[in-house]
Amino acid sequence: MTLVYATLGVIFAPFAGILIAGLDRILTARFQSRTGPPLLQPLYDIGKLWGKEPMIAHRFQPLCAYIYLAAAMVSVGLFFAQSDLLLIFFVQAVGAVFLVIGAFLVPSPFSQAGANRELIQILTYEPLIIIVLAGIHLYTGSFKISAIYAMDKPLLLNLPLLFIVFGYALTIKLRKSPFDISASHHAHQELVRGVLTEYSGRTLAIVEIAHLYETILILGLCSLFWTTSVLGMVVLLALTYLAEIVVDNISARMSFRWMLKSVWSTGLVLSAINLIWLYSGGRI
Amino acid sequence: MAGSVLLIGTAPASSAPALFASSAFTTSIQVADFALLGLILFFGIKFKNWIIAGLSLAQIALLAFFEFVVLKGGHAEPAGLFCDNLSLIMVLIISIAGSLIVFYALPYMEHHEHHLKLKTSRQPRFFALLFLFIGAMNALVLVNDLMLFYFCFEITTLCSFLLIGHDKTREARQNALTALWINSLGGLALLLGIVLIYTQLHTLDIQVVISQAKGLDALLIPLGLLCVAGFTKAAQMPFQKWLLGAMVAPTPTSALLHSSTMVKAGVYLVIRFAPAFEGTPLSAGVAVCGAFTFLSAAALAIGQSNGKKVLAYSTVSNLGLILACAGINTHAAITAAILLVIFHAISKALLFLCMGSIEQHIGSRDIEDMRGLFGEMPKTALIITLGILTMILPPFGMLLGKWMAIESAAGNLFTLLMLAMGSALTVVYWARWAGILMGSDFKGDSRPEHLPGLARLPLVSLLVSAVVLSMSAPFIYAKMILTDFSGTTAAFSVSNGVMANASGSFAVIPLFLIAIGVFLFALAKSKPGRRTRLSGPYMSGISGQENGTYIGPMNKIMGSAQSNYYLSGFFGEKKLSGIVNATAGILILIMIGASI
Amino acid sequence: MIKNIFRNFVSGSATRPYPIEVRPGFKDARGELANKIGECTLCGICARKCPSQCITVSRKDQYWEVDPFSCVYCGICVEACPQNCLLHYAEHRKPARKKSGLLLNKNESPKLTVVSENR
Amino acid sequence: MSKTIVPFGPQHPVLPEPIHLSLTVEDEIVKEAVPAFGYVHRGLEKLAEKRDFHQMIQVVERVCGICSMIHAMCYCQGLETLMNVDVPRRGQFLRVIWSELHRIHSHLLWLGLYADAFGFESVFMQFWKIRERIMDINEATAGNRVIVSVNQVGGVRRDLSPSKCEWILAELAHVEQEMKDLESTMLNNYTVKKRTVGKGVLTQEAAYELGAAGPTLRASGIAQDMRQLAYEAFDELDFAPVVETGGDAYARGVVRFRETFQSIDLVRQAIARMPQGDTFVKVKGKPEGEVVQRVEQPRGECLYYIKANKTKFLDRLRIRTPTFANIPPLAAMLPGMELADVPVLILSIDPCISCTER
Amino acid sequence: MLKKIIEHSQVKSPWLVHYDCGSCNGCDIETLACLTPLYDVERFGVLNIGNPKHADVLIVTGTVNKRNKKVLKQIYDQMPSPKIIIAIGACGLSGGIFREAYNVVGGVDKVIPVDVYVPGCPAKPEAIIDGVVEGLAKLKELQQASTPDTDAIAS
Repeated sequence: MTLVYATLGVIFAPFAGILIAGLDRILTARFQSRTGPPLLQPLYDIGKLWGKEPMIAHRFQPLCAYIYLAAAMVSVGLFFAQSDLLLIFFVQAVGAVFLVIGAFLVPSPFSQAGANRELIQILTYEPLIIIVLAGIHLYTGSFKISAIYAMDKPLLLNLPLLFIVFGYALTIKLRKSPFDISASHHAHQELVRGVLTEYSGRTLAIVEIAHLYETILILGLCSLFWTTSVLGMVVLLALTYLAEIVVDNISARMSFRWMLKSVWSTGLVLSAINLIWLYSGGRI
Repeated sequence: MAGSVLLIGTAPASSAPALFASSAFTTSIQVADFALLGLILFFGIKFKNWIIAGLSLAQIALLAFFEFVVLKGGHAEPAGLFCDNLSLIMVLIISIAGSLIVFYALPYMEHHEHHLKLKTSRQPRFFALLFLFIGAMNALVLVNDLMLFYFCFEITTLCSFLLIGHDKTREARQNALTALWINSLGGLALLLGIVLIYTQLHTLDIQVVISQAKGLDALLIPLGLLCVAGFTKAAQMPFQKWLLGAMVAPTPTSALLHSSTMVKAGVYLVIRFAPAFEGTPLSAGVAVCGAFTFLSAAALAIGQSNGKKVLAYSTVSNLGLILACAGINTHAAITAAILLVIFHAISKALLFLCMGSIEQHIGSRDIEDMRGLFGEMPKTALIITLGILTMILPPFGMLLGKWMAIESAAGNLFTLLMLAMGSALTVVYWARWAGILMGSDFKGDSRPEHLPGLARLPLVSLLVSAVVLSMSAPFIYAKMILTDFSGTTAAFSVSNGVMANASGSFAVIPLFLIAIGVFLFALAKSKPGRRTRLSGPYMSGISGQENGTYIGPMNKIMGSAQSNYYLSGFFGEKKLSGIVNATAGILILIMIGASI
Repeated sequence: MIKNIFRNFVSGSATRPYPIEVRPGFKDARGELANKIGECTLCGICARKCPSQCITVSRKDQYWEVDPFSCVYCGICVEACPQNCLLHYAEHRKPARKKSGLLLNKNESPKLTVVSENR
Repeated sequence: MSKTIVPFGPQHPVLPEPIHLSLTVEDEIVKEAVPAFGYVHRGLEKLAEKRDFHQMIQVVERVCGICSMIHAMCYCQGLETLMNVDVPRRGQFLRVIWSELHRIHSHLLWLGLYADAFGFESVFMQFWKIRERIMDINEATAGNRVIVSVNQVGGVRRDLSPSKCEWILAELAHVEQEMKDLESTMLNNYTVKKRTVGKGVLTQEAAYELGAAGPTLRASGIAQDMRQLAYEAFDELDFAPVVETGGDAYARGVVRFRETFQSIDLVRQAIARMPQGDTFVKVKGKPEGEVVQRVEQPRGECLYYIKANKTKFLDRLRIRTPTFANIPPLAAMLPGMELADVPVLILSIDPCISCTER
Repeated sequence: MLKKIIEHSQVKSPWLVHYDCGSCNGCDIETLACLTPLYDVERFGVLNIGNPKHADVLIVTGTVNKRNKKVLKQIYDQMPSPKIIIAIGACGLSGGIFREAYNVVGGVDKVIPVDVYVPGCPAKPEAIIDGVVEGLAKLKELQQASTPDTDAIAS
């Protein structure tokens, strides 16, 4: 049964991702009083990239891209199979690492600097996510997703601060301002496309698809905070994503030093408060 | 090596051969102890290092007090050998990794001495010391008698000292002395602990001590001292200095002593005695200290561009992780610790050996000089990259261990925070290294490289064993680790390659199958087709003919240098070391204090 | 900024749906250049005044030719024309896939010509 | 040991124009910045030998599209002094109106690009949306959105009907309102301040010694503005230069932001006080002699040197533009900054490379 | 099927790279203006991607001079096909008013093949949008002609 769920998830995740991304772009445009692209624009972009003339900057770059995609798919599959959260996260980390390695392969200062920044972003969000997962473990007594679904109260009530901390990771993962540091969607950035600069054509398409999977995964993790009712889950996701878009539109891009300092300090403090509260037996 | 393999199955076995019983043997050991300490004292005086002299004198005095006052010239009943799976695993590691490294050392030392232009070869001394060390190490993990343990402990210290100083350069001598004094400090702590234990329990039998120590708060102090000894051996913060210095030694030394085996002696000591202080404040203290080392060493590694130093720091960091597991001290945690010991030993030995070959080939230890190494020496670059990946990525063993560690640390706030941040830092310094290793000019073609078979063989076999062992981790657990926890409920249930427990599951074998499949698929797909265009890097539209160059101001051809971020502002050695050492020292004091 | 973006959101997009519906050009905007060749006396003042030197007039062959791809739409010629037969349409000239000059002959229908780059 | 050399430009998304900077960075801290030029040079000063001095107006208009009107105005002023022509009063006022409109659209454009340089896309969109009103004014009054080409020796080629003036005032009211909506973002937003305050500080002395010009200079606390020379109709308009003391990127942003309001006000004054009458006088003869003419561009002081020899072709035309003066300050402010700040700092002097290289 | 999708999306998502090769900024700011709310070419899926390796449409403004023609050539080479080149403004088409200046090589088509010429000085945003639409139309015709390239890709 879980296998069926997993396969279904893996098959439909990218399409959901496309819709979300398209909606994102339309909403962003509306917030900037523009009309914006059609809803399926991300699909068109990927299809177009797929059809480009194959052009590579290093022999192993496609390899890295494929592994990135595979890792993202496996992690999504594991997620829908309601597996171990830590395991899911570690598998996803494989992809992130290979994306970075692929960018490191090419002797171009832009992609190298982008790769370094991407590493620092990983460095920024990874502890936060692990801590959030640990908080979930603390509350449910297990790292299994199924255990979360077994709870009768939504996690959000008991892990509000951890949800905010998770928001940081979400923003970084979605490459939104103020954290679109390693590669921004619209490349008006000092590193042209940062970590993506040297990926091109079909390789880039693969990276984009993998990014869709990661979006779905990270939103899925976000959905775990309200598992008691479908409506609540949808509302939570919608509000969270809307908040992401708004934040993206009301803030400038920051420097990675600021990101490391501020996110770690605030994130760790917030999560520590919430965890201590849980340790002291606080429950709603 | 073969003998050690034979030992499998006999475990757990406790034996007291007649030889051990004979008073002559014990006496000779006592004499040898004094001789050893005398030798250390001699070195201390010879190199005018009064710390060493003082420490060794203190040990001699303490030993004399123990032998002639406490034991009144007689000696405790001998305990002989004890071999359970833990010892067995250690023995296997020592023998297999050890012998592979020795193989590697043969061509390496040739080249090394050729490089140093030595008149007379000093290899005999070198290999003699290596074998002496391997023997002592095997004994150390097998003996069941605290005094014998102490004896082997000191021998390893001495071997390490002599091997670090092998090249007789000024720097080598300095670092060797540092190593010696820090380790003698550990020896002193160990001896003191032993004496106190004996005064409490009137036995030197390790198993008896462990079994009786439960609930005896008075024993926490000596156990704490033992842990401190373990920390010094395992170069935990703030004792990490000597291990970093030890990197001047020829690479086989670093691989054998300072990454895969000797430093594990300290870890072994703590894991061995872990049941004795289960659930005590001391245990928590060990966990926090270990986790802190894991975090801080990883942070310091980010600031390093010297490859061997990165390896050293990561060794310290991983040992910290293992000790943290030992401190968390649940069955799952101990399992994690043992698995980590295995996989870390293998991967790290592999990395050190690759590092050695690279250093001899390109004549530099700096990571930045390894940029595009794939073009220089493709095979080695590939091997070391894979080795790095075994360190940080699932489904390999290290990450399995980390997973267990975090799962079992989830009940333990500060340890958890530090483990979380530490693992993230680890990913950073490994990933960027792997990245620039494989990077090369975009054609990716590479000159054929020549490496003597004896040097290649260990690399390949270590890599293979790293992968295979990671794959068979569940069975290792079921067959070799679980049996030690006989009588209690298993920490993990193993079913068709998935290790699972109440709080989670890690699908080792399935993930491996997926990973292999994916890798082959990706390899096939990513083969550049005939229509594939190779394009140079994007250089704002002004890149030159040469890959990675551009036409700069005044139409000058400029090489666009790239380099990693070392963030000396955050992770610089100067910036961090002071704070880190101070904090670690305080933590250790708290740990001891908590056990009073 | 929040206020701002939400105001944008409710007030709808300000985009001009250009290709679908075309906004009429402003009166006397300097769009495409044209010549009522019937009234033209081929005096050649425009050719002399043109800063971009993109007009050629030949009394002999009775034609007036402009290279719209190097015309800078400054309007000097229009103002200088004594017959007021030169004029700017308000709309811009449409893009093309080929460069071609516009040759207006007194007694033939207008035709496109290949313009030489450097006259 | 960790040295990275980044070839920044000529083709680079954050650079509006092709300039090259070889940046030597360590952990993204800029250690050295070596600029390189020549990607825009066309050599149009020498074109004065092939185009007569009337046609040269259209050429100098295209020195820089953003401040084309002011270039042409400066050139025409120079010729008028040489041929001692007096521009009718109305013509002078019209020149002021169009030049200030140009200043507004240039500053709005800059504010947008500046916001984009620190990755604030929505603000970029807002400013450019506002700017379109000015572009419409240009097109409706002068016939072209960017290169209005209204100047001629002896006056202006177009006139403003009263109804047009009304409409302009109405549009400007909108512009002012929409600018005010963005004021809090540009001046007080936390992220914006983090990215601009204290970046690329230029002390008053440094600004003076390095010869900065225009807003870059005024942001360092030196009240110097060519409009104080009261050319054209500025003698009748009350005007005082906008000065900030911060000397950093933030201060430069504030100066330009406030100057936009000032220009709106100047246009209002000019429309209010504009007399009736001709807009130009016919000029006869050829220029002779040499003259140096200075006006204030959106980017600062622009200087024209014209040497004529009583033929229809000028002897020598030399243009010295504000960006040329602002490059040394830029090179001085880059080292020590983060790589992420480089676009902000480059933008903060509002470079106009096509002016600089001509 | 896949071929259909790819060909459809090729005309639905043109990503721009804009190179100012010595123009007077007039056409540049008009090109940028196309991205802004009042014209918003993102309606057609256009993004200003800034990186030739990702771009499908190269928009060139301004005269080519002796130094930047190398740059222009290289950007063109780094773009993977299928690609559309759009030259904008009198300068980009023929050198415009600067044709006779000593450092001006001439129009863009002196260096790289140009698919669409957008006249104007500067070209209005409407004209530039027309140019992009024209370019996409040309791309579509190429697809009808069905070069072996697209075939091989789709397979």
